[in-house]
Amino acid sequence: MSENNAPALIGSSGDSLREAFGKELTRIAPEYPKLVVLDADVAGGTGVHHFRKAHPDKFIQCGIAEQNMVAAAAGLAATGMIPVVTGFACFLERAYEQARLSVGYARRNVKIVASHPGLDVGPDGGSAQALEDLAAFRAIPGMVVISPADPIEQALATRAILEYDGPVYMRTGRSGSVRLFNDDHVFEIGKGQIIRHGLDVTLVACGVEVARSLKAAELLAEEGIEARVVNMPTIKPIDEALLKRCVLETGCLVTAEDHNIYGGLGSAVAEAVTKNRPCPIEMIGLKDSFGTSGEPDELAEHFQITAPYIAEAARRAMARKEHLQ
Amino acid sequence: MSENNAPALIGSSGDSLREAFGKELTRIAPEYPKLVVLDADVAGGTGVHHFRKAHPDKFIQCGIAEQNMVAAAAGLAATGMIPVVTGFACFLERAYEQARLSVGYARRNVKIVASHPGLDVGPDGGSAQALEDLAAFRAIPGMVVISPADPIEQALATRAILEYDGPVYMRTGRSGSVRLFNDDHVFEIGKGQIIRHGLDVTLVACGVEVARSLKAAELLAEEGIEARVVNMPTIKPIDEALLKRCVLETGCLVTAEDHNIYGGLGSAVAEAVTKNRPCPIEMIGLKDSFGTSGEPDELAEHFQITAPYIAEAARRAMARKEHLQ
Amino acid sequence: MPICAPVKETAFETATAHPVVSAPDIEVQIAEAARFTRRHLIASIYRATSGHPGGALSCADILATLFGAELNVWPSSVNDPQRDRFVLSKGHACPTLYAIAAWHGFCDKKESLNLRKLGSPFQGHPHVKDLPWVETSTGSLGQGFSVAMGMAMGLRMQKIRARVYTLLGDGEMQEGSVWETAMCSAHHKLDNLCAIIDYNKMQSDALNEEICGIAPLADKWRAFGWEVFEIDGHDIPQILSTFHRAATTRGKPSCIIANTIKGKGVPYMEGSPAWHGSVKLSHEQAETALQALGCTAEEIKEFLDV
Amino acid sequence: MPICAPVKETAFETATAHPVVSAPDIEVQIAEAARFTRRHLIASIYRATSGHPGGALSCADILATLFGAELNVWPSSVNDPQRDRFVLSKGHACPTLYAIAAWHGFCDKKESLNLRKLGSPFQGHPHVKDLPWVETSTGSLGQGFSVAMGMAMGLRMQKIRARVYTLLGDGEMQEGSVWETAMCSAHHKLDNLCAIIDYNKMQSDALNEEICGIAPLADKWRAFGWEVFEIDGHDIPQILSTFHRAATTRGKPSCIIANTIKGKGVPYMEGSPAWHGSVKLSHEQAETALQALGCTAEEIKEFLDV
Ligand SMILES: Cc1ncc(C[n+]2csc(CCOP(=O)(O)OP(=O)(O)O)c2C)c(N)n1
Ligand SMILES: Cc1ncc(C[n+]2csc(CCOP(=O)(O)OP(=O)(O)O)c2C)c(N)n1
Ligand SMILES: [Mg+2]
Ligand SMILES: [Mg+2]
Repeated sequence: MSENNAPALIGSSGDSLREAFGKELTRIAPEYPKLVVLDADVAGGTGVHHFRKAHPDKFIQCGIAEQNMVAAAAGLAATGMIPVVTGFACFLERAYEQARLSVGYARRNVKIVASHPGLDVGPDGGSAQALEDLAAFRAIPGMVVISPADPIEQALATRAILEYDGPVYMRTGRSGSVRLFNDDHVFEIGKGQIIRHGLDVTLVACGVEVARSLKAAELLAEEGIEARVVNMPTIKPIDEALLKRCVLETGCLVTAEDHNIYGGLGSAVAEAVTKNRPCPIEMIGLKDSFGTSGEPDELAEHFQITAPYIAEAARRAMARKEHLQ
Repeated sequence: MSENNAPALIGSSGDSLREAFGKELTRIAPEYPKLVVLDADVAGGTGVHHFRKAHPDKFIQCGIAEQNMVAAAAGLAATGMIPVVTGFACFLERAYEQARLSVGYARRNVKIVASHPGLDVGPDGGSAQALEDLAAFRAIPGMVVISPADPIEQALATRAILEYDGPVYMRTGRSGSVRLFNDDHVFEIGKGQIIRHGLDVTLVACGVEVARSLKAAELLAEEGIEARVVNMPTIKPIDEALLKRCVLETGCLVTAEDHNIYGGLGSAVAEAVTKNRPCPIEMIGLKDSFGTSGEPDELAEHFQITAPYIAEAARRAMARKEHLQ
Repeated sequence: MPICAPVKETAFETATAHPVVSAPDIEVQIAEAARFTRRHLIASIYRATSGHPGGALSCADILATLFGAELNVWPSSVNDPQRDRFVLSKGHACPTLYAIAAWHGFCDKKESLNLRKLGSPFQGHPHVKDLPWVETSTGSLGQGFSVAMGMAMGLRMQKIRARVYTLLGDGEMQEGSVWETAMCSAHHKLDNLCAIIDYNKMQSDALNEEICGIAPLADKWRAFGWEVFEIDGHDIPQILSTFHRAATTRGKPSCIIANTIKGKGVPYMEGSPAWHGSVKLSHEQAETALQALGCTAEEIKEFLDV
Repeated sequence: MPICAPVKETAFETATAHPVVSAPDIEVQIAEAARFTRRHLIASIYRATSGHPGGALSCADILATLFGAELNVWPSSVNDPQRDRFVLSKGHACPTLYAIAAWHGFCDKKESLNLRKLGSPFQGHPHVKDLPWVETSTGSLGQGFSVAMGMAMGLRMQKIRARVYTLLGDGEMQEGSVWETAMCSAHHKLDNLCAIIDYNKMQSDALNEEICGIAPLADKWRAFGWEVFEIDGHDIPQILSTFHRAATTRGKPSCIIANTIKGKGVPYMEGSPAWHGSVKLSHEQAETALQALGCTAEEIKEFLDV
């Protein structure tokens, strides 16, 4: 029975962000002879099992030891390699101080790629749901922080971080994801894009919240509200110019992220906005609470980060804008 | 020679925040029979050598193993003890994930008290200067984050965190600090205070930046600018009501902290302000850079977080306010 | 579902006392509890459509013995400061913990099948919230062990003679914080602390020795100052007697290296890392597993009908 | 200041080659370098008005031997991919590194006295920025070792035969990540990696055995799969020959446990944890120390006049 009774791995659907990452990394690897991938016994979950299979000699198994893995990556980078450190977002936080000192402070060309971010890990429960990773890594000086929205963008970002010389933290995701972009999509570190036009309010989102923001914009459109949607895959450095323009043109913002409302995309946007032209912002994210077990979509509903809540936040933001005028 | 040739420990001046913390903790310990202090071989630097001397049976030496120390504190709390985990801010980041899961997620009554925050550690250099701790700990759901401004406030906060039931991260400091408050000073978790009146701009600060903001207000007063100064010792939960009032009354803010401008006090203020009544904010802090060796005051000057820079930021904030009107 | 009375529902006993049942009796009872535990965890993982069956099965006999004869904790005493503590450091094996807890009446047998669902307290990894008999939240390898050490210190400081037991995985040995805790516990002579290693030779992706060899494991623990016992983790009498020897060890903490088989009890899972997790069991797979675990057709229906 | 020509200013040699000097000669040269190193670090710590003299002095002979005879790296080859790497994992001992680097011409002798000052590249803990011969930034114990392991892997992957050396403190052994690295390096059979433990029996606050005992240290490293050498860390011929034995060990990484004396060379500091750091040396203390290290009055004046 053992042969044809192979277990079905959860969430290994072809359209997840981790699959897009793992496959693209594997595909472009020959172009980057110094590329090396590090894993801490979770390769089956991060998408890099594809890489291991294709490029076993460029794959380093570190065991369940994230601290050593991240600092070792800094050492590999010091010898000229381009290490991509992979793991689940919550467990990579185990190596926070290594990311700070050996990677960030020494400014090593290390890419930290985290799957299972936010509520994405679902049934595994609150312990495994990393809702503070964007905040923590954003605070490390010089660290670029990225959270793509769909498989196409994830693949583009995968190449972009290899092209970029410096420390990067990038989220992927395990759940099946909505495809948003076409093959002509462009990803550039530090640049956001308006993916739906509108002048009443801007919804700024990253990761899984981009699709939900688009849905929210549709809900709002039914009421005659024209919501602009901005895809903001780079949380740091944040695209200040684009935000400035959105504030000028729409007068209020909603931020949406699969993350604590403290410290992540919402904060980055609030910092940029108050630094330039201030405006009302409503933030969608987990309200300083940990997660719990459940399917990602159920959880999104439970923690109120789905389209209806984004739409409601947009209405609040617009009301506040009126009030100011 | 060995006897009278004892080394002079650096920065053990009686007016440092760590001394205030260590001495107050030692003094009030008899009132808290469940209190226990944990150290990772840096007791001489955190102020808890006082505690160890007075209450050796309530002092646990964990060795240079911050991860184990922080999670062990969660275990101690689970048995009803009130553990106070002490260390240098940068090294406590080694236990970030333990603080997240075993302390934060399990909601254990653990107090993490970090000395040597920000540029405070001076000559030890950039590796030891924790400029991301407020951001990282603020992102942990339910974690209270405190950074007192003077020895009196530090002592009050020391009692307050023991009275509070839940996880807390609190900064102290090793450098000699300016005394700002009298014995009748009040500290309440979650509350800021106006410590200088003014209606042109509000300077919101925590830690060592409070004294510098007061100095900045004096500089501004010379030009006829009336800057309000708010002491904001609790970064989380931030005093939204007070901020709201200041925005209403002064129309623009400057935040000042010995921390990266991303994720700390400035972000907490920007989040609150954009959520309520938005206004221009200028942020004083390290501009996403690591520190370097030097005396704390020299470094503050070098990284532009001293009074003249705060004053200059206030002028910019005021100009932006005018511009908006 | 086999309805068997829990072994202990009696009054609270002292930390060192053991249930006053004759040895063969208790062994039979533990074996029965272990059988229930395996069936229950297969059912809950099947119903959850995800979970870690391999490492849950390997520790069923250990947990059954611990709860059946060693821990002085009962549903009525979950808040008693004098109780022994158990920390599941390898938190992903929580279906085993939930099952043995259900067996002993800490929670409802049926409700605890409601694994990994929104609103259920039976999360995919143990969480203290809403489950008073879960001593700490785990899921990130290594941390539970450190927390357990803190508990052992806290009990000793409060002069409580209870013991602290914790179960770790062998892959978990690769986490550095485990060795911090090992070193610190030995230094503090925490003889009220007992770490059990579920030595099933496998971790998430492959064999330990393929991922990152941990052998010679006993030498490591001895070099870190622990009293070490090496046993067959499926031999209940041996587990029982080793717990006793560990409990009477003075001046140092005890480490029980329990040699086990990942997937133990479900032949098609045994010895294959593929069943580590997060796997989804088909109805047929769950059925085959329950058959192998001796369930009747009716019991299988009761377990698997959602 | 004693002006002595650096031992090596010669052309680049292969990874395995050693300087072609007769043994006694090189031992004399290393001893001289070590003497210079101790004087220089006392002077720089005095001038900085803070620093960690105890653990800097204990490793002077080890670093002098490493740079004098083992590492194939010269000022002209700091960017050569083929060079050996040295990582000071116990970063607080950097005055020793700066001193031996100055001795060998990697940096200016006088400039490198400008320790811990704003604008100086000679920070209180080693930083890669502006010092090309510092291989990684350290200061947080444990990390340097992991980085060194990564370097050893990177070199092997690129088929570079250079070796990686790293110096750790004994207190540093308490950091869990050290054992992660130990386990992983052995698993990957990194025989191009050599860890040297500065076993001075003391850490920041007190003796290791008071803080958190690390004995039996050799047993621990052996149980983690390393080849272990136990030596006198102040005996230059022994250090030399052990480096040679380590370099010829195949199939596993080497650990050299170097028994040392904290504060070695300055009698009033020897054997007292009080001089760990961050301490401020008075002029008199610095003078006494330099006298003990054999400086003439003139040399003392040159070192201490700021
Ligand atoms: C710090 C950390 N890193 C990674 C994981 C992901 N993970 C969950 S279980 C597992 C394998 C554990 O192997 P082992 O300890 O041998 O457990 P068992 O075989 O008993 O299931 C891994 C890598 C984790 N839970 N924690
Ligand atoms: C992770 C971490 N925790 C704490 C410290 C603070 N610290 C600096 S040196 C030191 C003692 C180190 O002792 P040891 O490794 O024995 O060094 P040596 O005796 O050689 O100076 C400590 C605790 C640190 N540098 N890193
Ligand atoms: Mg295992
Ligand atoms: Mg030492």
